[in-house]
Amino acid sequence: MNWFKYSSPATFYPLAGKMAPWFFAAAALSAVPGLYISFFVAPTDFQQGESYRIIFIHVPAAWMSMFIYVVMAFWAGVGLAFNTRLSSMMASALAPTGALMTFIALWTGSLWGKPTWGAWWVWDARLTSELILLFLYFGFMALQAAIDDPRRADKAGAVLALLGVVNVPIIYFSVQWWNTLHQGASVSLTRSPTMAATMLAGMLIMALAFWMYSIAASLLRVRSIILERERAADWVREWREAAR
Amino acid sequence: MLEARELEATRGSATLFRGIGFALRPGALLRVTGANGSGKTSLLRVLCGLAAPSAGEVRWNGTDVRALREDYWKQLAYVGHANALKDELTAAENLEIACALAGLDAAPARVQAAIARFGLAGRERLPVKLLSQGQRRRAALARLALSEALPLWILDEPFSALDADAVERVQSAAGEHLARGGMIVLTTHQEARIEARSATDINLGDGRTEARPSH
Amino acid sequence: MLEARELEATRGSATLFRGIGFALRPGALLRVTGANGSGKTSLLRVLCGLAAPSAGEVRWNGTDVRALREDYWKQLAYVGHANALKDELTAAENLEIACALAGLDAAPARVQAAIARFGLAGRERLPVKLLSQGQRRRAALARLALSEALPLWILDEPFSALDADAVERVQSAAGEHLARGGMIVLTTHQEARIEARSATDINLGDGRTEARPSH
Amino acid sequence: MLAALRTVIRRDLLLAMRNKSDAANTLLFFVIVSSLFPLGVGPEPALLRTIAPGVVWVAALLASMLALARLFAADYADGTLEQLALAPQPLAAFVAAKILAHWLVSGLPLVLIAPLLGLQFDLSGTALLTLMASLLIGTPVLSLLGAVGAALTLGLRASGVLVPLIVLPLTVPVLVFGAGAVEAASSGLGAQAHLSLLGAFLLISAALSPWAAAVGIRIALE
Amino acid sequence: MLAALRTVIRRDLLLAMRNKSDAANTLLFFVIVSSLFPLGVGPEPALLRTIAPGVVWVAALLASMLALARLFAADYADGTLEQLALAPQPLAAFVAAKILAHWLVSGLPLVLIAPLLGLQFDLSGTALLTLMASLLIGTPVLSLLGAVGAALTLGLRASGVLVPLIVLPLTVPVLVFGAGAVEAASSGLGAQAHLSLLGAFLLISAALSPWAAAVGIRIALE
Amino acid sequence: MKPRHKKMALIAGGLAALGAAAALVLNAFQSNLVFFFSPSQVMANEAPRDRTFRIGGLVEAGSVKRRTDGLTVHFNVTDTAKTIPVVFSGILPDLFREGKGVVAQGKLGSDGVFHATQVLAKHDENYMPPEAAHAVAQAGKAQKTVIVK
Ligand code: HEM
Ligand SMILES: Nc1ncnc2c1ncn2[C@@H]1O[C@H](COP(=O)(O)OP(=O)(O)OP(=O)(O)O)[C@@H](O)[C@H]1O
Ligand SMILES: Nc1ncnc2c1ncn2[C@@H]1O[C@H](COP(=O)(O)OP(=O)(O)OP(=O)(O)O)[C@@H](O)[C@H]1O
Ligand SMILES: [Mg+2]
Ligand SMILES: [Mg+2]
Repeated sequence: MNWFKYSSPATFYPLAGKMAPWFFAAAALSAVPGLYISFFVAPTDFQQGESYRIIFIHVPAAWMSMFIYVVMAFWAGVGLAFNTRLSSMMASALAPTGALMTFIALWTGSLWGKPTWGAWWVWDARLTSELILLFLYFGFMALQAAIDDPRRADKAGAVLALLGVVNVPIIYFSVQWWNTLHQGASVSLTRSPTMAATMLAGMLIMALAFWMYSIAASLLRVRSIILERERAADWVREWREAAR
Repeated sequence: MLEARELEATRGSATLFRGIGFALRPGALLRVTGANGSGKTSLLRVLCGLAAPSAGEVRWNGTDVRALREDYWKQLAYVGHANALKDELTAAENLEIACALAGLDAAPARVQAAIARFGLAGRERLPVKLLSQGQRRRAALARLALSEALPLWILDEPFSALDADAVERVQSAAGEHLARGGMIVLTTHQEARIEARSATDINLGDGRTEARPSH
Repeated sequence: MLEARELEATRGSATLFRGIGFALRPGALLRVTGANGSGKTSLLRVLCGLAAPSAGEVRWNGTDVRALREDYWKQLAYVGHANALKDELTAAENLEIACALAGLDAAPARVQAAIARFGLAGRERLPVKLLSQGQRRRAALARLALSEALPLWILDEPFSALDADAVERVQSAAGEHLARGGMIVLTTHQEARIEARSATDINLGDGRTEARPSH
Repeated sequence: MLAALRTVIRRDLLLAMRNKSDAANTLLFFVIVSSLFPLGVGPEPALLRTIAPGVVWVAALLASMLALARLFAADYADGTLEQLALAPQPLAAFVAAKILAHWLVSGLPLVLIAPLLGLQFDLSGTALLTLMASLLIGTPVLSLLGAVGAALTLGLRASGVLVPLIVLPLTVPVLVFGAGAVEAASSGLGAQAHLSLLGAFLLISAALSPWAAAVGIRIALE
Repeated sequence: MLAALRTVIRRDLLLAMRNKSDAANTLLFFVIVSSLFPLGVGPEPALLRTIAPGVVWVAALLASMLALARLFAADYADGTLEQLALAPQPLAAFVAAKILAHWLVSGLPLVLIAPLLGLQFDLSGTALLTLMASLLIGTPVLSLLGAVGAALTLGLRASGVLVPLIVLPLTVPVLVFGAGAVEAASSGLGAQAHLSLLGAFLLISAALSPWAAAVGIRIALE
Repeated sequence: MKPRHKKMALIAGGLAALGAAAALVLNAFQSNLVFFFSPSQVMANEAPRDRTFRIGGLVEAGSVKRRTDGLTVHFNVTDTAKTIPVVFSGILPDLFREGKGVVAQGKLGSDGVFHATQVLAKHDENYMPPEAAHAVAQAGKAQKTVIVK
């Protein structure tokens, strides 16, 4: 299979159109059992009671918020270095989903903070760096929106996205480097999880659902970006005419 | 030697020009003509290496200028639509700085001579912002009088805003440069009377392209 | 009728011109010529009432324009060195707004005609910042095609950055304006071939002033 | 004349639409600055609640000042201002129209989002309402005064920093009474006195600023 | 190459001299903003002492951000930046030189005057020294990061508000540790940790920013 | 210098800067950059005097006493090495329990009592059903490691 074939917007457009429904389906298919486990199967927590169930939204969203930023910066960097249009479009398409995930993480986190910590918000390192992540997403989107020439927008956004990557490890390790009010990691690659198996299962399945949703949403968005950017290209015109 | 091969530039969905090619040898002049908006400025920026062409390449002595970068720019004097003058400084100060940045010798006597040559004597003490439109253009072009050592000059509408006297001065400076083996690419809507051993015109017309030698 | 009496302008310690006087009647053209920096722009700004002369006065139908203010400006179309275009808007939007502000009729059809007349057809959807230098100048001048109702046009270097075709268009618009009894004051370094019943030249030379009728 | 004014307003709104980011950015700047303070000052909630009105108001002041600094700059640089000065309507009217358009685009959104920021700082319901009211009356004053500053510094290289410098001293009373209103409300005293003072400022500055700004512009154009 | 850099620095200093107001204004803005807070927040001395480091640092941040937003704007508008991009030296080196000149003109004065402001807020001797030290290390970081923002938004109409938007998130750590240093010092804890973190930021941003800004400029010029 | 050497020098310079930065960061993390201080740090005078700061640790078992007004609470915060008495009047978070983590913000009085203005619960990263927790607690009596299935 020739992968380079799909690095052209014209060929990727229909491919993305075909893949998006599958990812949406995967998201739905994992969200249903995920939510079921989260709310009906997983046991109450010994210290937090029922309120801990926010974890099933909070943690997947928080993970995705960081992951999407890294992926976005990666594609933006590829676009900057190799002048490949499609990768830059991917980066622009990921940003709103990333910002949404960040917002959800912040929002569910502070909803959760009130019953558990006794405060909606504290300025500890984890919370602050996550807030900065949201602003970085906003900065990226605002910068791209302010530039008319899409090629310039791609490149300028890429520089910003790459600079902002330093924030991601800071978010992740903040709970180790500083003593924060936010808890440390319950799930890590180096240790066995400190979480009951059903809870962990629910969380991981929900994470899968969030992941699939993010891919599907970004594919849809990249499609509309492709259409907008390439509206003058022959293939779009032909495609439009065929659709008519 | 400056060569262009199959240059193409697009803006938005429009192709400004396509298949532009030429070879410019020492002592030769290339005049880019064409209607307003035909792509002359865009072509010159591609030749400078400021913008990337959408197809084709520009070579300096056989190497792509986008790869040469600083090594190419060392040889190049570019005067664009904008004058690149600092409003707060005098013409002499502006010249000195521009030359220092381009790595040219900017001894005070030479700067004075350049200023006089472009008819700005008597305005030495004025900051550029007080000069008239045409005087500013003269100050920008005075840099050429200090750029004998740079083989390639690229000039975008050098004559705009100039009066007849100033046009004459620029033409003679250009003629001398060609005579000592320099190369010049320029655009202009006016007629330029520049002494040149060999002169080529490229007419960008309305996006359609034709290159023909005029001598 | 536009009259100037004993106008004098100084900049810093220098006197740009002194004792300039003329009377411009309907259908007449006044060409202000002179070397770069001789004071043409300064004179035009005085004639508009934007700047005050250091001596003398400008009268419109017998009254000082600095006293008339809005009543004078209502009759006046001024195109300066700067194009007065908003980069983000298209040429048509710019025109419409400029006309609405000047109290001119800016029906869409008229605006379209003005744009076509100045050779910008086909660029209607582009914001002005994407246009070339010359296309922008054309967009600024297109205002003239909608200003038939304003008796007095004051144009500072209207031909700068224009190609031959555009110069032709401006000249014909100016000729028509004069033919219907308008008045035009303009500066230019190029030769202007404008049909006029009566044309006067004022040469500001190098600060020394002479006014002589050319017909 | 009204038609011409409507044109100016429509044009400025159109320009803002073309450049959507403009309005959004003022807003975001406002939000970011209000969130910076807790970072610099430290996270004690009681302390934060005390300084909240002041911080939100200072942020509003800075945000509208920034946006204002260049109110006429673009029109000046591209020659449009010259054309406005030569138009058959009084320049002051155009200036007033420009200020109104500017406030609609960048002042009003601040007023609307302020309660959210206040919530973050844990302000009470009345305090929030008062915050909105004080901003609703106060931000137009900021726009009006800022316009004068922008006009006086037209064409100066340093205008970006000069405008705040000229205008901030004039806007101090607005800040004091604006923040004061909120404090009064949240300590249960009633903010009516503060708000009427703000209203007086609004009337005075609405009557004077457009003229002052127009004079400043004519001076810059000479 | 060094000669060319020296030329850029000399030119920018010369321009600043010709336009003395520029440097003075940043400074005055800094002073005014730090004095606004007591007005907005209220005059309680204990409260003021607590918020002093944060306020001074936020003011420094805003002041340098404002001055920076237009770091390359003039050079861009008049075509000088094009010439720099076509000069035989790497653009990043010019950018570094410009940043240095800018910091000398508008960052250093902030550092020097900060103790006076601190005195106003009744800070102790060690705290004042730490304030100066933290600003001395921190303001260059602000200049470096701000330059990237300025380069990325070159020529955009909205750049005045975009720059803070892009740059503030990156500068938040500087603010936190800068103000933190002063607080740590005045509570007798020793600011060494904070200052070394600031030093690390300085090194990293000095290594990366000029390149990023140069890339941004080339993108804008295309 | 040849261009290639120049490039090498630049890269070397950049690496050196990054290395120095890393050293500075490590140096910083060995010192006291914290959201809260432990009782041991407070006792060792590492916490600020005369101003608000946070202490964090576990609520000592059996130390919680409520005053009759129902709002004012006394308890001890311990990190097992050192203990500090805390007084707080206000609403405690639901998860405030003896033996669990807590972060309190306030000032250390001259009497050695920490006057808190805010009390936050700090929980750990363990999530398990109550029965499991019970089992763990039983096991924990025998051996100190926490095992979760
Ligand atoms: C606005 C407040 C909050 C923010 C911004 C926030 C942010 C984050 C982020 C970025 C992560 C992912 C990092 C990682 O995987 O280590 C995360 C993970 C997590 N957060 Fe939060 N959080 C907030 C509040 C809370 C609260 C109140 C709780 C619980 C009481 C909580 C519990 C968790 C848990 C259990 C994880 C998963 C840790 C892991 O296993 O890796 N968070 N949070
Ligand atoms: N996004 C775009 N879509 C379509 N056309 C564009 C776009 N951007 C620029 N253009 C066109 O590209 C051309 C740019 O031309 P350029 O500035 O090179 O012209 P020029 O030959 O130098 O003209 P002049 O003689 O007026 O200086 C213009 O015709 C302009 O209208
Ligand atoms: N402060 C000053 N002191 C001395 N001379 C000054 C001062 N300010 C401006 N000038 C001179 O005044 C003249 C202004 O001329 P103006 O702009 O009117 O010229 P112009 O005839 O329009 O020239 P151009 O053909 O170049 O457009 C210039 O010669 C300028 O050098
Ligand atoms: Mg051109
Ligand atoms: Mg002139």
